Amino acid sequence: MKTKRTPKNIFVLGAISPDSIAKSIANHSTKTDIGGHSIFLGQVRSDEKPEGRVIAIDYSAYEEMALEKAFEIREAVFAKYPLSCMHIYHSLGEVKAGEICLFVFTSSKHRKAAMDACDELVERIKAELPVWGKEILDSENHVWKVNS
Amino acid sequence: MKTKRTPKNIFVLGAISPDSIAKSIANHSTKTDIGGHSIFLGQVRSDEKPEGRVIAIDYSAYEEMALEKAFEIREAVFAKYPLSCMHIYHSLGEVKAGEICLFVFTSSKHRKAAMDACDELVERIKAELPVWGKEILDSENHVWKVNS
Amino acid sequence: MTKANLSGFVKRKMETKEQKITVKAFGMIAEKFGSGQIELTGISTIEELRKALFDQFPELKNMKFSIAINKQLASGNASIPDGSEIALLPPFSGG
Amino acid sequence: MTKANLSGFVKRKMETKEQKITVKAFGMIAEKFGSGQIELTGISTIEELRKALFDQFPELKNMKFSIAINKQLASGNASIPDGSEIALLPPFSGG
Repeated sequence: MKTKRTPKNIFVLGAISPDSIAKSIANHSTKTDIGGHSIFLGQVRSDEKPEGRVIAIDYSAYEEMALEKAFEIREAVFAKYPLSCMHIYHSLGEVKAGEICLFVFTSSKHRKAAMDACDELVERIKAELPVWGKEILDSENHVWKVNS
Repeated sequence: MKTKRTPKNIFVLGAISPDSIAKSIANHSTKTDIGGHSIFLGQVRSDEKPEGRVIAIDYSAYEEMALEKAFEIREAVFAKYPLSCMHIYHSLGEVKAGEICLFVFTSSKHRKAAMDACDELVERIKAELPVWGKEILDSENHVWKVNS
Repeated sequence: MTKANLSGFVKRKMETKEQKITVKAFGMIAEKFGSGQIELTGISTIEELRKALFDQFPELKNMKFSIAINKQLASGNASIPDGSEIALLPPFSGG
Repeated sequence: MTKANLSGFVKRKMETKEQKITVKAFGMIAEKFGSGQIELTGISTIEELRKALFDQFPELKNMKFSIAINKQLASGNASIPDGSEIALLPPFSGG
């Protein structure tokens, strides 16, 4: 039985806390058809740039487009893999070095689908969501993040 | 600078709690060269078998051999991928349906290494660690788990 | 009046009306040109939009960006419907 | 006495001494045959071990299992050093 899914908010203000990740995991304990969860967490790195050391990233987004795109990606990945659940959270605003800025969470009966879906989601999120990271430096300059 | 690693215990008694996963994630916030974490969680499924419905799995292991093997796998995966951290936890004893029995956690500067290493660890853990799951059924029978 | 004539008439009428679009900027483009939005009239294709933008903001010529029309990435010389929301999108760097 | 003679003498002495090994069972094998450990003497290869086990526990013939010698999976007809810890390992099903 398929339920109609509608776009939902993926953005959270500031860093994603380990506690909220734990809550999200715990919420799945009633879904006893799940055999494997795959999680990806993006963490802000304190890279050394010629202009200074990164101490935080300030994220901004074209929110309406990002939510539409995220929904499109969700639907495509749900159609491709036999998943029980899928959750995507991305930070907006300032996230300090060492804090979590991206949380992608897939669950499936068997591990392979969860893992492959999670990998694909992360790649698509980085490539296709209109989100920008401004790297705040300890020199009080900033540089715009470039995804590899 | 490489530090000599020695075998460490991977076994925990009973289920792995979401809170302990959150603590493990939070412990990495001081490692600001990490850009991505990949996590796999195995969760006990409540499968329907001809003999009854699975309500828990009782895990046992040839512990000494499993720890040696886990160490061998760790070293091989550390040698293959540029990882910052790697953690493996597996339950022993009874884990109820819906609870977490396996927690594999890899961290790296860039996401790809963390993801690939995590996938490889999970496959190797399932195939190579001398661990056995006895599926406890609601009929008070049990069957021995078979990995696919 | 035949049906063909009527639709011809309507088409001519629309062409004479100046269409209005909204342009938003993001990321490093917003930083350079302000994060508010501007309104442009008389622009109905991506080519016309680029020309108008480069006239007004010459620095844009040296910046890499995609253009979205109503939240969909536009390719080539797509036409821009009246009332569209246009977005100037530097390379994404989320995650 | 030459060196060669000495080592030949030692070898003969060791062959006459009956070697002792410990056998542990796990998983469904432990369930069937007990999870304690048994000691076997006079066994120095995997083939000899299998024969001894099948004589004592005929049901084992119908079970799939690997054998570890001192925590290393043994293949083919490996020899078993004196004092070895042998483990009977049904297919792994961790995770």
